[in-house]
Amino acid sequence: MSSIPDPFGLAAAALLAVGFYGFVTHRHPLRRLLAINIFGNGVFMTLILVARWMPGGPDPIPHAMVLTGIVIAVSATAFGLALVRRSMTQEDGDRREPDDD
Amino acid sequence: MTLFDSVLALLIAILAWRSVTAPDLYRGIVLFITLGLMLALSWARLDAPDLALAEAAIGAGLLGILLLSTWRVLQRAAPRQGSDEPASYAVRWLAVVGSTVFGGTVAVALYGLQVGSDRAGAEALASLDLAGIDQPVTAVLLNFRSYDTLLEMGVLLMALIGALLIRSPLAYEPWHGDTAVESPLMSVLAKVFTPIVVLVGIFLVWAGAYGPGGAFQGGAVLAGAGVLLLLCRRLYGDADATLLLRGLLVLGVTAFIVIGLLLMPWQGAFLAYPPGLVYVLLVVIEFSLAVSIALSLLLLFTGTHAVRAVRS
Amino acid sequence: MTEHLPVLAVFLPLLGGVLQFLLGSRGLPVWPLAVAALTVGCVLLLVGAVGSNGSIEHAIGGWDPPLGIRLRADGLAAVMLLLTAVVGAAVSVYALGPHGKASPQATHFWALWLLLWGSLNALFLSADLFNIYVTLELVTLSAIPLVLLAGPGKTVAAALRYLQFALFGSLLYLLGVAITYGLAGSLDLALVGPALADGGLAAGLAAGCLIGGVLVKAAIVPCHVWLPPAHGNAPAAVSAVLSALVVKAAVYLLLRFWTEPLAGLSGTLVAQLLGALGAAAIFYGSIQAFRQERLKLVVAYSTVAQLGYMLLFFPLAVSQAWDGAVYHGLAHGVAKASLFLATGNVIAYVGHDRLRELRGLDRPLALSVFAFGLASVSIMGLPPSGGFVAKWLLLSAAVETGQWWWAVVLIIGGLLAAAYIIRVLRYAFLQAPGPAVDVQGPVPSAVMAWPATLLGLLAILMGFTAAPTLALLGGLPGATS
Amino acid sequence: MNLLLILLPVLPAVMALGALSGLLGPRGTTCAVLVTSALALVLAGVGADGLHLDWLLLGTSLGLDATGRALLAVAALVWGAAAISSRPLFAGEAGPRYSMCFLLTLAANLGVLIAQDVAAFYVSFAVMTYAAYGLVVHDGTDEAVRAGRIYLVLSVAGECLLLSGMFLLAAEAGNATAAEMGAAYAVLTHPELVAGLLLAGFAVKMGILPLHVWLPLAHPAAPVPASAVLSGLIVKGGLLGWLRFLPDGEPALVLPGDVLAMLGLAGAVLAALIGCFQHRAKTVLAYSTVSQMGLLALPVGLLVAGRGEAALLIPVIALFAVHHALAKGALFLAMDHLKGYRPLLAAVTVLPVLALVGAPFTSGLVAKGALKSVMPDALATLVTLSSVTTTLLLLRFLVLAWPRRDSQTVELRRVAVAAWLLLIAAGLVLPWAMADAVHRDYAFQPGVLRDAVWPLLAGMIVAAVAARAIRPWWRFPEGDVVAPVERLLIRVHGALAHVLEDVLRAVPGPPQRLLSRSILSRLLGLREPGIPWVGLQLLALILLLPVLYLLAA
Amino acid sequence: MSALYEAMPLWVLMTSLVTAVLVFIAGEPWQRLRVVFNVTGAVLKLVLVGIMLRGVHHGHEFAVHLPLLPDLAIVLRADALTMLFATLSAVLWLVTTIYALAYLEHAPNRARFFGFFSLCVTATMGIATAGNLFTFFIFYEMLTLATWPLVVHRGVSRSMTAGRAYLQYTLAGGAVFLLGVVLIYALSGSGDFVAGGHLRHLADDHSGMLILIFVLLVAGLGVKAALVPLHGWLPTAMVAPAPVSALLHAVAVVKAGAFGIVRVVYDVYGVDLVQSLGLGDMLAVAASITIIYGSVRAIQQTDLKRRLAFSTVSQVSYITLGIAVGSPLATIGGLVHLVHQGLMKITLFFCAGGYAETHGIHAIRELDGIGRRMPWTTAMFTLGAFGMIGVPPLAGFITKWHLGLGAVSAGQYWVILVLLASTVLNAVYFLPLLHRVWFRASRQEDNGVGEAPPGLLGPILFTGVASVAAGLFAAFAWSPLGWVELIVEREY
Repeated sequence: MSSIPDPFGLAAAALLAVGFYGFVTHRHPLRRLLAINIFGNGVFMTLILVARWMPGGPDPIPHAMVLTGIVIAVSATAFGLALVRRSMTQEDGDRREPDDD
Repeated sequence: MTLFDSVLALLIAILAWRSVTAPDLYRGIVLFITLGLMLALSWARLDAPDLALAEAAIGAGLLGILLLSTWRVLQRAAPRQGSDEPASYAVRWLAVVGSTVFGGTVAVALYGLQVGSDRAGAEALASLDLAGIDQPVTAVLLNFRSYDTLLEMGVLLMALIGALLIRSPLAYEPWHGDTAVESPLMSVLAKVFTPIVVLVGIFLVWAGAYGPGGAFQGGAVLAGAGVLLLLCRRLYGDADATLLLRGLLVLGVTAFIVIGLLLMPWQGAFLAYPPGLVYVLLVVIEFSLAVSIALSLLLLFTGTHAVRAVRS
Repeated sequence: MTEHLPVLAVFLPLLGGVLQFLLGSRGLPVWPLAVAALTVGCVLLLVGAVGSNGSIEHAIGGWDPPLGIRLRADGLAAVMLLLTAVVGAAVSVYALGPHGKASPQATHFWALWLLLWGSLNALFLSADLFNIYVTLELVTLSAIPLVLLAGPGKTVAAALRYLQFALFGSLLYLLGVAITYGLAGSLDLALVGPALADGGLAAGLAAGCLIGGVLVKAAIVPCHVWLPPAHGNAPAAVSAVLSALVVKAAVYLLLRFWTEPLAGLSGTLVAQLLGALGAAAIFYGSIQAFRQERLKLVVAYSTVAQLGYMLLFFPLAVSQAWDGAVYHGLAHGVAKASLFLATGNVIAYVGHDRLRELRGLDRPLALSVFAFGLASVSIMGLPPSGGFVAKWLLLSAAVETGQWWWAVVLIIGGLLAAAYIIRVLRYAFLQAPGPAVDVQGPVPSAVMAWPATLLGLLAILMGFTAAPTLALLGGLPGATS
Repeated sequence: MNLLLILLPVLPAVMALGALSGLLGPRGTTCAVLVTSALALVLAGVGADGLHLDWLLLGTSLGLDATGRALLAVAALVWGAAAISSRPLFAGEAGPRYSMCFLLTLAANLGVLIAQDVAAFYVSFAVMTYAAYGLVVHDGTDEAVRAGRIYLVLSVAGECLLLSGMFLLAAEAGNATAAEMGAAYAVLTHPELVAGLLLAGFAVKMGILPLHVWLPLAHPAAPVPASAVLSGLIVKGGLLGWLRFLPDGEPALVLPGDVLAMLGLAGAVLAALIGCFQHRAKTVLAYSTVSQMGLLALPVGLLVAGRGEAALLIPVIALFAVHHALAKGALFLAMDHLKGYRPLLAAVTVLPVLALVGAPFTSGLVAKGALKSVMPDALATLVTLSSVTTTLLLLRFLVLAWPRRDSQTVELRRVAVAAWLLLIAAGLVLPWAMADAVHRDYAFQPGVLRDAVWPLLAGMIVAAVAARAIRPWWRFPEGDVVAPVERLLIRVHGALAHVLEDVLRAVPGPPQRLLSRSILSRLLGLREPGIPWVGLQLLALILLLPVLYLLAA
Repeated sequence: MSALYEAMPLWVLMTSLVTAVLVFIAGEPWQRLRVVFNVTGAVLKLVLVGIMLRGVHHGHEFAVHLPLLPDLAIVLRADALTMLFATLSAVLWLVTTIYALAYLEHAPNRARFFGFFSLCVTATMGIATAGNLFTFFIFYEMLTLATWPLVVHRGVSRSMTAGRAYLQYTLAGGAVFLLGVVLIYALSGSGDFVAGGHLRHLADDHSGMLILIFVLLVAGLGVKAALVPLHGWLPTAMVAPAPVSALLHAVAVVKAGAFGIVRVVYDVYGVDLVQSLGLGDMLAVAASITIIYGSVRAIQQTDLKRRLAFSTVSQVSYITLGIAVGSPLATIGGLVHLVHQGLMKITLFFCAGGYAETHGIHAIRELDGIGRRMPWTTAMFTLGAFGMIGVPPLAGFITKWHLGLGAVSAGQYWVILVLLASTVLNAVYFLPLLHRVWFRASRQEDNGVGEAPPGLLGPILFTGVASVAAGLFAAFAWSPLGWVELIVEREY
């Protein structure tokens, strides 16, 4: 642990704050997904900092957690993007009507 | 060091802010990708090269391309829908205040953490020799907390099924019409670059046992190769998946579970490996995972049940 | 053998689902049903073992916490597993109706449903904070595609909203996990408690993030906005599972966290806040349910309301409240599943679920209406039913702790529930004038009608099975009894 | 034999059901009444011991005391004659209803005669009251309906008085029998109150002065045979109530007794005077009943007040009651036969008139004489004086009832006439037969004979003078004070109903719905919040949670 | 064998529950089968109740325990008080079933009707046999639910409104009652019905709480017992078919409320405690207000069933009044009215149904001269009406008699005034009616239709005669009065 505060801590906090802000203020689903991902990055940054602050080397467990987290976030985001594509390309009208399948 | 770090941290914050507040969605995406790269850089600085790799490959790279492609689809379908109407003034100000307080609280809490050494991580480092793999992160992923990894593969599979259900493909059918204007660069990219990327991917998977890398990073890079081929129109999305393809998709998770279950009666615990076989088993699992990850990510990108090579 | 049961309970359905995906429409419906049957059998064995031997633990990979991950089947997990098995069995049978024949949709349904089942079991059995995050994501990401099965056209907006909230909630939760790990250096539920207890601001923030994330997933007011469109538009079988089990899983986590990792924190004020949220959920959800014009939305908002009851445990926090909250979860699960399945039959028969246009359904849909009525009794908290026993316990707890205002909430909540339920019954089943329904669909087959009915009967029967169930549950953790 | 007692009410009651369904028919009804009458006569002649039936009602005691026996015989005769006269009424569309009411009234009337305990007596009394309503309003004219209404109002009022009296009585004394009354009153905390309530309650039926107003309306409104039983027998129910449920002077209840005596005397005179100004023969007869019952109340008042010996008073009272019942029954029945111009029959009618006045050698002589014999002299004189008014009244009756030449001839039913004549004959003979030797002797004392003759003559003179003096006769409304009171009540009721309605309207009744969608929709423009607001709330929540944790710590 | 015998209350409950299930299963098409089920069930229940009656008469108390939670059990018990209500219900169930079969001969949805009807009786039996407050509450709410479909059976909007009012009142009442029950359990740890009550030891320290709980309990029960101002549902609920009204007013619903009040006063609090807390007077005043108010409102009604409904509001409170006064005689009066009011009111409603079904008569002014066409029905109606007024020798008189005596012996003379006022008011709204039916000329053309069909007339005659018999043979040991005297003897 360094004596001066780690600047990345602030970066993590900033990512979280910005992510939260984006989630709250945006209406466009794609942008909201972006904000969520930024928030997620803040969480990952936090985990990495926690890992780094462990005396005796970076803690592998948070790293593993981040890795898992990234994959989950990406899969979910990819799924979300597919949803966005579908929801924004289909005509407004047929949202109420039963789909063809 | 601290100066560089500070600048990097500041840059990350600014990029994040700009990405969120960018008036234009496209610019927001680009800034997000840049942010991803900066994050990868910073994580490398924070002794997390595996994660830096993963972020660069998956978080920035693959996701970035996906975002951009989606943006393009949206632009083409309904250009005006892409424009963003922001929330009301009051909401924004309240959100600014709230988020700032929230960020501040997190920062204070973070800096207040007293991280000692009596931790699970320390124990993991100490038990590395029992894990059969030297690389601590891979050891955690594939052995100590292999259960998480296993379930995570399930998440990937479900996201894929979900994306398939929506039937909103990004790359479907060979792109007729466009093929005529195929640039020579593409052909070079496809022919020369792809094998290299594939090799890198395989190496990364293999390297996972010793250094930075592993199934995820490797798988992502392999998927990247696939995406490259897609973009170069050497591959296209297809509606009908063969049994083989589906088999490969579920290979990772199935192998993981089956091995775990088969060994359980002998080892007394799920996902416990006999000391002699541990390395072999882990490598098998890692490669099957990588295959599944690569395919899954690729199909998540296309949004189709299968990909096929273009027959010339 | 017994210590392997938790693993089997998770991986039988999980593997079954994966293989279902692999096999495609081959093997329908024998394979998924066989898997479902095996799973139920396995869960029953497990529950039996827990009942006789107390909680069962399984350290995955042989690694004990804090290094590894532990599966743990204690009383609470056992009853939730049991609920999942019961509802799951009923839903599996019911799904033979709409999804019994080979089709791509059926393949997806069964694959996702088995995966979801496995995920839920994994969630209930997990004793590790980060593993819970993964299972939460598993549950969410299998649930959302299930919603889409009703046809992407009408569900995509709901699914997107659901996904956004779920994703954000999970990340919030993950932030809490990160801070907790920073504080405690461990992820095991049982081990992080002491560190959190004297963690100051960081612990408070961690707890806040954990609770907040789970609240989003649990669709507690004000974070409920994603639930009604998702549950109200999904196929009947899916709605049943979502309402009965998926959101319940999130509330389960709240109970879990409160009694284990967060037990050391001084949470009296937070408890009151959570109670207030619960009350708000009860009132708001009920009133919204009362205003809806579509049957399924009524039932969906009813879920919003009913989840609130479980939150009343926090301010009351005595043994009876614990029993009551958990039992409420169980009773609501069974009853709500029955309601959704019955509603599904109505929609299958009539072709829509616009309340005002329903009438005279009690003859063609006798069984389903019967089921709806029985389940309603439990939802309204009227005797003799599981819902009533739960309400009784909660009321007793409120009175015992002298917090009469929660008793008032319970009472009024019951009345509001009656208001919206009766409105449905009135429109759908008893209203005489006007033409009978233009028959648009076939009368639901026995396969679709009986699961709803049996669940409805069970909801009533649960009024009499409280003693053994609560014995299995085993009392409030940490309470001196 | 004793069990036959119970047949007296049961037989006609059961027959009433048959009558209602029309199974019985007019002939059957008549037969039923006659059979019952015969049975009653036999029982009256033979006598019967007390009968206690534990299982009936609240434990019923039946029995025939001397008064009961005497009245039972009379009742048998009057009912029998009335039934024969009623034969045409039993037929026709409304016949079944009339038959039922007739039989029920009979049953209840006989029940009153034989009931010895509070509950059973009250049962019979009440049934009698309500069944008689059917007789009163039988004609269905407006007048009859009004009479019936007023009858009911006063009856219900009387029932209330009775009921409260009986509550007070029975609460402390249990379901006492007549024989135990003295002892029962001895233990009461408020014996005078109880006595007052009971006296007043029965007084309604008796038509004692302020409560008599229904009687001149109701008795004339009923069909002739019904009037006969109403005036002749039903009113006696009240008398029996008095005798059975008030102590016979032991303990003495001075205040209620005296009040009753005074009212009785006043009624005897006043009712007769008012009756003189009536224009219908039946109404005049009804006033006569009021007057005579006033006379009868006098000894009862004395008895209750302890101003006379029970052993002396009671037989006298019974005698007078028998006499009045027969005479009044005959007079009312006469109304049927006087419709055509038949001077012979009219002449026969004079016999019961004379009897009522108390002319020498009539039953009235012995009855009134006996009455005077047991009273203080002053009162006896007053009674004698009342004979003047009685004479006036009955002269008025004769004037009104005397057949005119031009009146249409109605065919006579021989049987009915025969029965009527029999009744008159019985009226002449029976009181003499029943009277004690003492009274018979007393009746022939010269003073008594003189006292019997001069009021008669005085009355006739006054009548002659008055007939000259005031013509046309001044009208006095039937039921005297009832008309203004009725008007007043109607007005008060109108006002009260208005007030009541206003009050009920002002006080909102309980809402029919506690919660409605309209209330809710007023409460709620509830729209689901959008994600921004939800997000903000979530943010606030997450910030709040650590604060709360820290605050609590 | 003895265990089977001991579990008698359960079997009694089961007869109608099983009937309900079978009827539901048989459904609409199997009409004959349903009738067989119904009648068999009703007769069987009557037989079982008879056996139980014998047992209880000989001093045996049946009890069945079904543990539900560690410290909570469903207790079914049969004491003398139980049998009073149970016998009434069993007898009237059979009668009403026969009546309803005839009444609904051509109506739709009969399976639903009879199914819920049987459920309703099950709930009533449950209420009668409940051995503690918890069990009582269970059946009390079950009754609410089972009755609702009957109230709205016609399905027209008026029924729906009535049904809503019914539910709103009863469910709200149930909720308040539940609160009271929970408080009792929290305070004393037990809600068992014990003769003489079991809360006396709490009187010193918790009198305020006890009063509050009592108010809650009585308010909850008062909704069903139609205590003013909680009676709003009852008059509107008369739109239901006649057998339902009969059941609601005479047996099941209002009686459940009144019976509950009896249980609370006698077996939870105990008379002494109620009196010493001053609750008896409060209850008596509430009952008195109800009696007067109900009668006044009845006068204003122009619809026959509505008038009868307000009459019920008034009459049921006699029961409450009787137990509130608190002397043994008044108790007898109150309890016996449970049966008497049932017999008389069911007669009246049966008759009203007979008029409606045979001649389509609903309004009072249409009743003119009906007595000539339907002499038997009208005779029974007359009996019922006179009974309500309290004219001897009908059942109502026996009630009033004991109430009056009880009031005097308790020194509460004002109660007599209430009784008298009620008598007068009853007379005011019934006597003109009787005049109308017997003495007015009919307005309708004579269409050749006369008396009600035998299926309707039979039950009418039965209940009418029974209400006379209950009064006439009151002193008989097995009469309602005799039984009630037995109860009170055991109670005091």
